[in-house]
Amino acid sequence: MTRTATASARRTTELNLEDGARRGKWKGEVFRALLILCLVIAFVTLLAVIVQAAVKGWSRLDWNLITQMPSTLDRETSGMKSAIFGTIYLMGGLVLTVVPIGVSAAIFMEEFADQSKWWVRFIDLNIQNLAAVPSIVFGILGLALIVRGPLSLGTVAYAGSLTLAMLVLPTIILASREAIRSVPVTLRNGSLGLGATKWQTIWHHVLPSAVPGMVTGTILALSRAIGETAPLLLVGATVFVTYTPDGFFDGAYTALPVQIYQWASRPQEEFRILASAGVIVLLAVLLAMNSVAIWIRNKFTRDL
Amino acid sequence: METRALNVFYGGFHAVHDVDLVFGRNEITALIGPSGCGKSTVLRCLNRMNDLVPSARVEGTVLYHDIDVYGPKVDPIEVRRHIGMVFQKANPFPKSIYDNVAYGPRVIGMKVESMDDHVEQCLRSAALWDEVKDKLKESGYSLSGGQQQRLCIARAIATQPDVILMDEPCSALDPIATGAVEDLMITLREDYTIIIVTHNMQQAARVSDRTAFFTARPDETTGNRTGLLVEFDKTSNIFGTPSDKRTEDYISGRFG
Amino acid sequence: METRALNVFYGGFHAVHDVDLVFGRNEITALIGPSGCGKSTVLRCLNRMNDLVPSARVEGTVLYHDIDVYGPKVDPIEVRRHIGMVFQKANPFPKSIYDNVAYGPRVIGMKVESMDDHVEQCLRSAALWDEVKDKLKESGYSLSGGQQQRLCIARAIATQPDVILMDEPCSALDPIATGAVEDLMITLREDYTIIIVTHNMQQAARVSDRTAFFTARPDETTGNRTGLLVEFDKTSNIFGTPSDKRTEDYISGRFG
Amino acid sequence: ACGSDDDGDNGTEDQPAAAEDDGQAAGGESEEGGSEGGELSGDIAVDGSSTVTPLTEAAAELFMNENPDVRIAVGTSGTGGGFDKFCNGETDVSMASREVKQEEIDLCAANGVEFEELGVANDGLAIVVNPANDWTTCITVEEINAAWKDGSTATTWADINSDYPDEALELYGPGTDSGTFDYFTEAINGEEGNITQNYNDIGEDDNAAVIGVSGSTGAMAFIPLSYVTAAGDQVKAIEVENEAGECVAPSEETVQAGDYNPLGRQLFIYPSAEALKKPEVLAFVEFHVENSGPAAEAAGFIGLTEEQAQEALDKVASLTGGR
Amino acid sequence: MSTATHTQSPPDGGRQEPVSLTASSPRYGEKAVVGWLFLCAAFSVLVTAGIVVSLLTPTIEFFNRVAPGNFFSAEAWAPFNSSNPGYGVLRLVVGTLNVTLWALLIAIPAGLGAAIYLSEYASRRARKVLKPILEVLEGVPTVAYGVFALTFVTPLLREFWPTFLPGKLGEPPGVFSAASAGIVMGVMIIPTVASISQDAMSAVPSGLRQAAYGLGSTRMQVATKVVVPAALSGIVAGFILGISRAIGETMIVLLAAGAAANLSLWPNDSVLTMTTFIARTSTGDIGHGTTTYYTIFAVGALLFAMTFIMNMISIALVRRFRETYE
Ligand SMILES: Nc1ncnc2c1ncn2[C@@H]1O[C@H](COP(=O)(O)OP(=O)(O)OP(=O)(O)O)[C@@H](O)[C@H]1O
Ligand SMILES: Nc1ncnc2c1ncn2[C@@H]1O[C@H](COP(=O)(O)OP(=O)(O)OP(=O)(O)O)[C@@H](O)[C@H]1O
Ligand SMILES: [Mg+2]
Ligand SMILES: [Mg+2]
Ligand SMILES: O=P([O-])([O-])[O-]
Repeated sequence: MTRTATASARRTTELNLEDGARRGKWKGEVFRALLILCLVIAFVTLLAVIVQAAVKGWSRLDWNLITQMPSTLDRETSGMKSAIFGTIYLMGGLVLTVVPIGVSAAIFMEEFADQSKWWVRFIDLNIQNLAAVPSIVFGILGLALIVRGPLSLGTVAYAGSLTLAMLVLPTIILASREAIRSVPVTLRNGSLGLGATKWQTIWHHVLPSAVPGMVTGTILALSRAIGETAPLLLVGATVFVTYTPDGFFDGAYTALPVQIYQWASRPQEEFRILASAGVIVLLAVLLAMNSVAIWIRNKFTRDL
Repeated sequence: METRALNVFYGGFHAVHDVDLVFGRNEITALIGPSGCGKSTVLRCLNRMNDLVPSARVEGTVLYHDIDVYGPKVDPIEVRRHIGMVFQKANPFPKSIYDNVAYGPRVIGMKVESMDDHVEQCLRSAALWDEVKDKLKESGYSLSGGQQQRLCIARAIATQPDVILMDEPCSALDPIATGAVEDLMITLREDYTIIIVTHNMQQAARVSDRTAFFTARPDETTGNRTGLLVEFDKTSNIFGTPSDKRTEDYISGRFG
Repeated sequence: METRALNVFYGGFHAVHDVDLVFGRNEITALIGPSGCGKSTVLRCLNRMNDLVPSARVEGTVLYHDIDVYGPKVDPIEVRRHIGMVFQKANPFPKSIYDNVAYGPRVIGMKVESMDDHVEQCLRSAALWDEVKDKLKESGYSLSGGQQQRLCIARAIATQPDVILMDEPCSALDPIATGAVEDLMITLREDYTIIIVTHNMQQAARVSDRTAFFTARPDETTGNRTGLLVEFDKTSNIFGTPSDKRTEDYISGRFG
Repeated sequence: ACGSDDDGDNGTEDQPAAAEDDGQAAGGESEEGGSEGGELSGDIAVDGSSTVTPLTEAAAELFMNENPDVRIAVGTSGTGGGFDKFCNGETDVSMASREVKQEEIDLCAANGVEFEELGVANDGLAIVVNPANDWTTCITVEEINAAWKDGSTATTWADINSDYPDEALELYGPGTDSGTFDYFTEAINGEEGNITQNYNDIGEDDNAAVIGVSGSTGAMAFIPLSYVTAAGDQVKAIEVENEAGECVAPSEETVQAGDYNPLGRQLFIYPSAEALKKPEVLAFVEFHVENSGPAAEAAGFIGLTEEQAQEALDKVASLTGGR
Repeated sequence: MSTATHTQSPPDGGRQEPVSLTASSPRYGEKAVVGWLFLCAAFSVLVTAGIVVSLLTPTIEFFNRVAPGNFFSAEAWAPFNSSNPGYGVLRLVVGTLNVTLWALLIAIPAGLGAAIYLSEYASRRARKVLKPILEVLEGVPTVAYGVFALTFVTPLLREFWPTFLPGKLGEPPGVFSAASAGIVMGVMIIPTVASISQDAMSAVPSGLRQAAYGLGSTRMQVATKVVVPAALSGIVAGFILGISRAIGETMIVLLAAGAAANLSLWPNDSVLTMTTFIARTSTGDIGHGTTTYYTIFAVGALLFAMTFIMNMISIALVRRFRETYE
C-alpha cells in the first residue's frame, strides 16, 4: 500500500482551525455582496416604478379616479371607472373560462396521459411552447379568430377574456400540474388500494390537496393577465367609454392598462398625471392579488 | 391465491423472474429478502397496484379464487376491492378518523346498515377503538405513527376484503408500536389471508406461518439485478432448517 | 478525537442527549443503533456538517487534537478540511472521474507537485485505480454503485484529512460491492481514523475495533424520541458480552 | 363627468326603432341642441385616428351631456385601423386625419358599406424648434424639404440654409404609420411616405416630439398644432412661408382662412349610410359638425368655418335623403 | 422455472360463494369525464393551430406580393413609402436583437446572482419574503415599465451618459434608445431568469452540496464550482426563456425604443423592433389590404418562428437537465 497521506502526525503540528486562518476569505464576502446587489437591483427598480408613479400621480389619487368616468372635458375630475369595470369583466370572463379548462387539462396530463404516447408528448411540448409565445401574437390570433373569423364575437369584453385566456392557459396548466404532482403518491395509493376508481381518487384526494397550489398559480397568472396591454389593443378594447360593460357579450369596454397607455400618450399634463395615478391603481390591484396568493400559499403549506 | 411463473418487467428491466407461490387461506405469509429483490413488486402484482406504474409489465398468472387477476375481462378496481393493501409508511387521508374508515365503503358503494356501527367495528378489529373513540372527528394526522398504521389497517378492512397485503407495515414504527401491529396481524389472521413484506427477519419469524425468501441475481452482461424466489416453506423450516445455502447465509446475517 | 456531554437539538426537539465518546487514532469506530436514534446526527457534529441545518443547535464539546471544534474562533470550513466525510448514497459530482478527485485539493488550494500523480495515488488508495485508469475523463456517473462509493472515498482522502466519517457507506450497495468497500476501510485504517455509522450489525462486527450502541428513549409527555449512548466498548465485547440489556436485545434481534 | 347631470327627464321609453320610422326627423331634434335631450338612446361605435380621437371624445362628451341615454364608445385604431373596422361593418363612424384611400374605398365597397366624408375640425401641422433657437423665425417649404426629404444629407442647420449656424440638426416626427406623417410627407416632400431615414420616429406619441425638441437646441419637429398649445413654452412654433410668399404663423385664424398652407389640414369623420339610419347616429354626426367650435377648443384644434360646417351638413342631408 | 423448493404445500381453500372480478358497472360517467379532460388538454393544440392559421394566410398573401429575398435580405425598410417601398426585415430583427442584447446584459448576471442567493445563501425565512417580491416584479404591467422607461430612465440616461467614451458610444442617446428600453426590459426579465435558474439549482441533489461542504469548500465554491455547473442546462434554459420574453415584449419598446428602423447595435440609437412595428402599425394608419397591412403578419410569423425555436431549445435543455437527476 502506498502511503499517500501520512496525514495525522504532520498536520497536527501545524493544526490551526481558527477563523481567519483560511486565505481568501474576503472573496466569499465580496461574492455574497454581489449576489445581494443583484436582488437589490430588481427591488430598487420595483420601488422606483412605484415611487415615480406615486409622486407623479399623487394629485389625482382621489376618489374621483375610481368613481368617475373618463372625461376629455373635465380632466381634473376624470376617472377610470369604466376601465376598472372593464378589467373586472375581463378578469371574470377569463377566470370562468381558463380555470376549468386549465385545471382539466392539467389533470389529464398528470393523471391520465401516457407519456410514452407521441401525441401526449406533443401536447406537452405544445403547452410548454405556448407559454412563451409573445403576447402580441395572441392579439393577432384574437383579432383573426375571435373578434372576427369563426367566432365573430366582435369587440366585446369576452373576446378580450378569451384572448387573455389563451395567453395564460399554459401558465395555469403548468402551475396546476405542479400542484397535482406534489400530492404525495402515498395518498393516491391509499385510495386506489381501497378499490376507489381513478376519478374518485382524484376528486376526493388529489384535487383537494392540490387546490392551494392551483389557486396560487392561477392568481399569479391572472396578475400577469391584468397588466396585458398589447393584445387588448389588437382585439378592440376601446379607449373612451363612459359606461360600464353591459355584459360579457355586449357593448364596448376598456381596461386599466389600455386606459393608462392611452393617457400616457396624450400631450396634456393632466392626462400624464392620470396615467401615473392609473399605474398606482393597477399596481395596487396587482399587489393585492399577489398578497392573496402568498397568504394562501403560506396558510396551506403550514397546514400540510 | 397463487402466482404461476410470475415475471415482472419495468420497461426493459427484468425485475422479477418466475415466481411460483401459493398463499394459504387464513395464514400469514411473509416475503423476505435483501433490498431490491422484488418483494414489493410481487406484492403489488397481487392486487394489480403495479398497473399504476406505466412502465411495468406483468407476465404469468395470478390466481385469485381460480380467476386470473390479469384476465382480459377483469377490472383492476374490482380486484382491489377484494384484496386490500397497507403500505410501508402510514398514509391516512387528511380527513377525520371517522372519514378515513368510512371512505372505502362509500366509494365502492357498499351497503351497510349503519355507517357508525361499521366504523366502530372496523376500528375495534384494528384494536384502535378504545384509543380514538372520543376523537373520531379529529384528523387522522393527529395520531401517533403506530396508531396511524392501525388506522390504515382499519381502513383496509372496512371494505371487507378477504386478502390483506402489507408492505413493510412496521418499518417506520418503534418497537412498542411494532408489537401492537404484530399482535393485530395475528388476530386478523382468523378472518383474513395476510401477506406481508418485511425486512426484519425476527418479525417474519414472530408472526408468519410461511415464509418466502427472495434474492437478486445480477445479470452477467448488464449488471441488472433480477429478483427470484429462492425458497418457500413453513416459517419454522426456513429459519430452522433452510434447504438453500443462500437462505442460510441471509438468515444468519452473513450478508445483507 | 472525542465528544464530551454532546447534546443536539433540532429546533425545540432534543435529538441527542449527553454523548461522551473517545475515538481511537487509526482505529475504526462503529456507531450502531435503531433508526432515528441520532447516529448520523452525532457523526455530523464531528465535522460541523450540522451547521448546514439551520435549526440544529449543538451543546457540549467536540475535541479534535484538543481544540474545541465548536470554539468561538474556529472556522467550520477549516474543520471539514481535516475531517473528511463519505455519505450513505454515493454522490460523485457530475464531472469527470479525474475532476471528482481533483476537486478537493483545488478548492482548498492544496499544493501538490503533480495533480495527475496525486489523483492516481488517491484512486489507488481507494482500490479503484485499475478499474478506472483508462476512463479518467468519463463522468463519475458512468461507474457502478460500488465504484461510485469508492470514488467518493478517493475524493475524501484527496484533501489529506486525518479523520474520515462514513454514514452508512454500504447501505445502498450489493454484497460484493460492500465487501470491496469493507476491505478498503480496513486498509485505510493504517493511515486514518475512521468513524462509521451502520445499520448492519454484521458489518460493525466485521470491520470495527470499537462499537458505540445508541438507542432512542421516548419522552413521556411529548413522545419525542431522544437518542442516547447506551454502551461503548471494544467491538468484541459489545457483540460477545454486552453489559447492557438493551444492547443484548438489539444485537440478538429481539427488536428493531 | 358621466353626463348624469343632465337637465332633461330620461325618456327611455322612446326606443330607437320607434324613432326610426317616426315622422319626426332626428336631425331636426339635434339642431335644437339639448332642449329635447334624453329622447335618443342607443350605442354608437366610433373608431379611427388617434389625432381625431380627443376631438371626437370631446364632441361625444358634450353630446352625451344632452342625450344621456346615448352611449358613444371611441376607439383609437389609427386612421387605417379605423377604416379596417369601419369597412368591416364593425363601427358606425370612422375618424380620419386624412382622406380615405382607394384600397379602403374598395374594401368598403366590397362589403357594401357606403359612407360620407365630413370635415369636423381644422388642424395645422406646426414646425417646432427649441426655444433657444434664435436663428429661424420663418422657414420655407424648400428648407423643410431639404431637411426631411428621402435621401437628405443635411446634418446641420447650415446644410439647409447657409445663413443658419452650424448647429447639429435633430429631427423628430410622428410615426410612419400615422395620418399626420402621411399628410406631412405629401405636403412637403410631394409624395406620401417619402422621408429621410434620419429622423427620430416618435410613433403615435406626439408628446415625445415635444420632449425631444425641448431637450436639444438644434432640434426640429412637426407636430399637430394642438400639441403646441398643450406643450406650453417647452417648444416654439415657427412661421412658415406659404404659397403666396408670406410668412405665416400657425394659428386658428390662419389655418381657418387657409393662409397657413401647405401645412393646414382638415380632420374628418366618416359615418356609414347604414348607421345614419339610426337617429342617434345621425344626431351625433350633426352635433359633431355643428359643435365643431367647442369640441375643437376642448381638444386643442380649430373649429370649422361657417361654410365648412354647412358643406358638411349638406352632405349629411344628401346621404339621408333629407330626413 | 424457479429455484424454489416447495416442501409443503399450504392449504389453499377456495372461498365458497362465487367471486366475480369483472367491473360491477360500466362506469360511463368516468369515461365521459376523461373525454372532457382530454378535450381540454387538446385545446392547447387548437390554440397553436389558431396562431398558425391566423398568421399563415396573410403571410402567404404577403409573399405573393413581395419576393422572400426582398423580405429577408433587402437592406431598406420603408413599407410605408408608396413609391419606393422596402421590406428588409433585417432592420427590425437587428433592432429587436439590439434591445434584447442590453436586456440580457442586465438580466443574465442579475437573474443568476439572485437565483444563487435565493438557492444557496438565503435562509428559508428570507426566501419566503424575497421570492414573492420577485413574483410581483414579474407581474408589474409592462405598460407601467414602459412609462417608467420613457419618463424616468431615458432622462437619467441622457443626463448621465458616459460621454467620455470614445466615438459613437460617447454620444448621449435621444428620447428613444435601445439602452433605455433594454435596461428596463432587463429588469423585467430578471424574475424569469432567476426563478427558472433557482428551480434548476434547487433540483441539484443536496448530496452534491453535502459532499462539497464535506471537502471543506466555502459556500461560494459550492455555489460556483458544484451547484451552478450541475444545474447549467437548466440555467441556460432560463436564459433562453428570458431571451424569448425579451424578443416578444411589446409595451416597453413601444414606449421607449422609438420607431426608427436603424440597422444598429449601439445602445444609444433608437431602433424599431418587430413587436413595436406590429403593435404600432396594426393600430395605425395603413389601409386594409395594402402590402403594408400584410407585412404585419409576415413580421408576426417571423416573431413567432423565432420565439418558437428559442422555446424548443429551452425545453430540450430542461429535459436534458431533468434526465440527469431523475
Ligand atoms: N416503478 C419502478 N420503475 C422501475 N423500476 C422499479 C420500479 N419499482 C421498483 N423497481 C425496481 O425493481 C426492483 C425490485 O424493486 P422492489 O421495490 O420490488 O424491491 P424490494 O424487494 O421491495 O426492495 P426494498 O426492500 O428496498 O423495498 C428494484 O431493482 C427496483 O429498482
Ligand atoms: N434536519 C433535521 N431537522 C429536524 N430533525 C432532524 C433532522 N435530521 C434528523 N432529525 C431528527 O433527529 C433524530 C435523529 O436523526 P438521525 O438522522 O441522526 O438518526 P439516525 O440514527 O441516523 O437514523 P437512521 O438510521 O434512520 O439514519 C430523528 O428523530 C430525526 O427525525
Ligand atoms: Mg419494497
Ligand atoms: Mg442516519
Ligand atoms: O392616428 P392617425 O391620426 O395618425 O391616423
